[in-house]
Amino acid sequence: MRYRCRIGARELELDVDADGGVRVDGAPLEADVARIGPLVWSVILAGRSHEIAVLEREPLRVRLDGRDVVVDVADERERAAIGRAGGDTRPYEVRAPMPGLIVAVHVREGEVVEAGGSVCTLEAMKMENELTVPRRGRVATLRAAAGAKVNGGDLLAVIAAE
Amino acid sequence: MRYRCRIGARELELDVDADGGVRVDGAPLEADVARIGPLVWSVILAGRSHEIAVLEREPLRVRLDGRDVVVDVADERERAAIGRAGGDTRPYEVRAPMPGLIVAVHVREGEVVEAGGSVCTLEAMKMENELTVPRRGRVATLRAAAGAKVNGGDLLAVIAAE
Amino acid sequence: MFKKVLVANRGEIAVRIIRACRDLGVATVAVYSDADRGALHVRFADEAYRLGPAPSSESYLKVGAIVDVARRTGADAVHPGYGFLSENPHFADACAAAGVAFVGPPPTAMRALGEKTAARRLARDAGVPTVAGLMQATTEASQLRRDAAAIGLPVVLKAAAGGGGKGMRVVQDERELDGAIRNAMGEAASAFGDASLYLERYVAQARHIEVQFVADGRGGIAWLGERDCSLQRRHQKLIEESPGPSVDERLREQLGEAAVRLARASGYVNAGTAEFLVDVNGAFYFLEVNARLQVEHPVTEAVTGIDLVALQLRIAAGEPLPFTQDDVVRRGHAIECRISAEDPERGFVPSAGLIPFVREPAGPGIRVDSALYPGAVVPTEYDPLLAKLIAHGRDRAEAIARMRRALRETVVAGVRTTIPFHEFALAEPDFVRGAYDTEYVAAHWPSPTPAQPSDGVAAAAVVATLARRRHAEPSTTDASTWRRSAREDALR
Amino acid sequence: MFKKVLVANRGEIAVRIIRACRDLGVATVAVYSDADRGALHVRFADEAYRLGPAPSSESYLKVGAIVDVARRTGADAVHPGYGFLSENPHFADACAAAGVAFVGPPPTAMRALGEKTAARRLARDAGVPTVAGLMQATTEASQLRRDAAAIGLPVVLKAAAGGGGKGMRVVQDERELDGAIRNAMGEAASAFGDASLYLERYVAQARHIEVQFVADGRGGIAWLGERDCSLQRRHQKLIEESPGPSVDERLREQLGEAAVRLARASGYVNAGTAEFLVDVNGAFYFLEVNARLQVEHPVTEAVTGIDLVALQLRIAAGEPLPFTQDDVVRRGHAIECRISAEDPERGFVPSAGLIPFVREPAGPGIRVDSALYPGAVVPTEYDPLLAKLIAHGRDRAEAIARMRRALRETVVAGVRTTIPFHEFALAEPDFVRGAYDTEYVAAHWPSPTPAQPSDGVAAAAVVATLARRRHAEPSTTDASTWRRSAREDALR
Repeated sequence: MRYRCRIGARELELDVDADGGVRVDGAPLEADVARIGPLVWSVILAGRSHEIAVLEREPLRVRLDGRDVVVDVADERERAAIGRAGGDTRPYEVRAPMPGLIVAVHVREGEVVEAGGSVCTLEAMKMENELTVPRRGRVATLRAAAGAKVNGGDLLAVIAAE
Repeated sequence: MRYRCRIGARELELDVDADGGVRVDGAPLEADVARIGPLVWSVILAGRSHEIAVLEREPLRVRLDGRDVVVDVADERERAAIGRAGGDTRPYEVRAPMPGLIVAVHVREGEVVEAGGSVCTLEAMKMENELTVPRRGRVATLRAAAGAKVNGGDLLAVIAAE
Repeated sequence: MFKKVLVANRGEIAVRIIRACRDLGVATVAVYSDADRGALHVRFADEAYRLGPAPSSESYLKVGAIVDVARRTGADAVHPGYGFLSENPHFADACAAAGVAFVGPPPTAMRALGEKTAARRLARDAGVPTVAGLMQATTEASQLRRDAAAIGLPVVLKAAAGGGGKGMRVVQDERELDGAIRNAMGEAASAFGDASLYLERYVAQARHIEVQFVADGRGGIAWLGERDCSLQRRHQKLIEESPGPSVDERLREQLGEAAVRLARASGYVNAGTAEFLVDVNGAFYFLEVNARLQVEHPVTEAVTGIDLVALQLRIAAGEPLPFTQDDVVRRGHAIECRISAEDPERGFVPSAGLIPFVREPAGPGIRVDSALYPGAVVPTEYDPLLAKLIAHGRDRAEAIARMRRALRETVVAGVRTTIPFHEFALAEPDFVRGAYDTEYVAAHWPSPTPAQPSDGVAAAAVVATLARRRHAEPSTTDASTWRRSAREDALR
Repeated sequence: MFKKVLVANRGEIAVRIIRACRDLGVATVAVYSDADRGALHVRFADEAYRLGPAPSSESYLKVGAIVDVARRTGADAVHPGYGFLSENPHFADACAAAGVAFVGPPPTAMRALGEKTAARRLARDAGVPTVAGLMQATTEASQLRRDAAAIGLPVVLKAAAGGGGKGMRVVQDERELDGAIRNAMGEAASAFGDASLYLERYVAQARHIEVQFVADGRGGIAWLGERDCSLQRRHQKLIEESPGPSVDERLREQLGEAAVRLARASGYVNAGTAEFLVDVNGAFYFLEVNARLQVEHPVTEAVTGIDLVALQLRIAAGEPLPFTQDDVVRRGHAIECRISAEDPERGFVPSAGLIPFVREPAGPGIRVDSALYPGAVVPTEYDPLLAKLIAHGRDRAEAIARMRRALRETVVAGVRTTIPFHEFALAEPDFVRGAYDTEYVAAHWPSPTPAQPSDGVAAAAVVATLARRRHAEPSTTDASTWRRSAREDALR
């Protein structure tokens, strides 16, 4: 099985064959993987020891040797599907990270938001928080309304490919 | 449901009714029980806060407010069964706590051992260890043989009621 | 010494206080909201009583309910921790009325220091330098405009009734002044029920240096060194250290002496902290007195070897200071990093939720004061502080190295935390050479060159291919996972 | 400083050494047996290499394989920890031959101190008092009988080639002598491949006091205070503390001076420990030098503020001592409790297995050096030490109080540990007043009055009724468990 992984600025291609052999960008590596607990793994790759703790899923965020990194993995079948659709077009949901008050909404439905742009401002835990989008897209759905109280997890907007 | 519990030198009778009310030796107590994790519990009994961590099962050994205690519980149905047979007659198994060498056997089959008496001496981890019985009983089965190598968990003897 | 202390707080500081009580052989009573039933402070205390639902106003701020629990349980003292009711003189009064000792300063001192311009006058009268500015608060915008003109811009508007950055505004440009006054008054009114403001000259590139002092109410007063708390974001401290890397022996003595003068002038008893700004020329100005235990007290404990919470309890129980100023010997250097449930990659937005796994650091020179445990749920209702890491070393370099090691060992799954910020700062050249001030965070974070993952990206990728399987059941060490999983993949 | 250090050990001490390396910015190479693939030291190191199956003889004792890994990875130093190869001069030779620095004394000093009667002669010649006894080991029983008669009973038979209580016998009665000689020779022959014995007068009610010293090989030598390690069971230490509660300043200086003389006489370089017996009159006698890092080194680190492992690495890298004797300032009191996988209720029989849950203590004055984690499996093949708790306080009373608090917070599920013994000792009046010697454990344990459970027996009973349900699934905080379970019971 071939995987395409993006970790920070690094992209790499991972080939895993049926007996556990690994090739990274084509180069074979000796891999020894041990699961330490439900969320903790130890991987020894060609002698280098790495500890990986799963912090969050979807997107997968792990702590790798004491650094938080987001790992974006797609196997060749998923990639083929995305490739056919032309780039990563999966819609992205903006949800309230915690209960609070929407004090301002900065976009309208149909509007295009740049990567890092703010959809709305949520006041929670006595602070104002900008809820931003990770990549450029169009506001397909907008649920956030200024003055509304929201619960953690509430859907505020859906951002789709333009 | 009524339970009979033995903890150290203390014996107490616990009545648990269907809505969670507790009586200890007949006296009603306000009980607030929270499970913190798979092995950790918090119990607030009439304002007193207790933390209980399960260390081992069968017999149940817990850490209660920083003290290791063994809790022996039987509900009224089990007690009735035991009562009919006259006291705690469940046979007790002596097993090797770890791999090692039996250097001496101190009992013969059919012999009566006092509580705390040693069945055999196991040399393991470079130390000699006496394997003792928790209550007086008769050696119903003896598997331990001097000079034998054993694995952890191996049955060495069964002690039954006299 | 007291027989039983009620701890009127939650989180790491409640655990900290319970530990001090246990060390002294004093029984403890915890109080808790519904959000904290499973919390460590509830489990570690000898007794525990529910206050009410999660919101602070219905639980940890309920003066009557807390005093009631103290009376009912026969507690002879209440320790308020920091935040919540710790600087509320009504609470101290209520404790006194119920015959329960309040572990903190007398209400008179609390009141004298609580109104910020009153505290400024007290400092001025005691001969402690204050920043140029008003000595009386006002709700008159015209008065504030006149004073701003007299002092000259930039100025800082501050709420007279409170702290924590609420109602505070830096004004650089005259055109911003009217709007800033309006905003600050609104904020102060809603936060403290009092719109009064005062203003001070803004001190640029200042260091926030504070001095820990203790007074026993019998004339015994000592100061225990300083802490540099300049590393703040929006007046919220992130990293503190002692000694201050920019503080020389002369300045230290001056600050210590000023703190003692403030303690004497306010009739202070128990532990308190005098906060100062130090400008680029080394001149210092009184800011305010925090009339309670500080979050960052452990750095002082590490350096002096004195248990401040135990000392607070001793003083409140009427004991004299067990040492004199000359007995206070500082050793080495200590740094504290606050691990909060905030996402430093998104403007420190608070984060909440279940923490399925946590690993705290340990080993030489590391202390952890924490409320974390696997299965903990971070509620949204309270301050986001989860844990404090304190590193102590022979010198600043060793303390930094140990803190970096400790941060690397730490894992908090399930919520975002300030750990990535701390990892950045502890390796950032300006911080490492001690060249930072209150403007550091705004100037340095987010980092223009984000941290690069280690050479382990391939290892993380391997785990990612495994971790995305939903059927991967929890297991203990299982070196065969990899091969089995690879075979499964091949069969898909 | 080195670029990369191979850590030739496992468990808590391997983690400890990796932490020191990380603080110094030195890369680390771990080695492991099949039993340790998931161990913390493997995960914390930068590199990790398998040595072989679990038995030490096929893994951690394989000189060739370890030196091979060092050469292959480009490690420029090897830290042996304690135990395993740490006092094996052949290993030190092999490292030297491979051009890898050995973090420990030179093989010459190791050899001079390794044969116990040679060490006694060295001490005698250096003017350090030794216990009356043989200065040459022998395999002649008749010689030992003659010497026993000359010295007078009671005597201790000791193996010349080793330590750790192997081949050691106290003989109180002449009729036991022949049997004891036979047994001790047999034990020594099988443990060390050398049946040679010597004997010494038995010192009753002695204290085991040891002195930490460091020497840089350039003339710089310092001693760092003493440790009282009298609390032993069958020569296995359980609790250590510094300073020794019975050691006054005069004795301390004498012991320190003796340690320095031994270091000089043996040409010692790096950190070492001189062990002494101190009798009831305060007279002291040299026992042996431990030419390596000791398990109990953290109590000295706590009291002096010196990182001994970092210092070992600096010395091995050729750096001079960064302090002189006068710079060594002791502060407060530190105690260490060894948490081992042994059942103190059954004669300290070793315990092994899976640890499904562990909680280590934290907070003020507590350091934990540990190899534990949830899911860890304690193997049967190695020393049962799992973790060390170190409590530091301003004085002995504070250190004891903090240790008691730490023990109470500690939970290790799945295996029996020495925690109940420590809880007993830390509250036992003789220990608390510092009145203990090497006979303490035999005289006090098992306790004739076993610890009584708290008033929480009813709470434990409630949990017992719930925990025995096999279908009770793991969950996070779930306050409704109790009621639901009660209902289920009613329906049974």
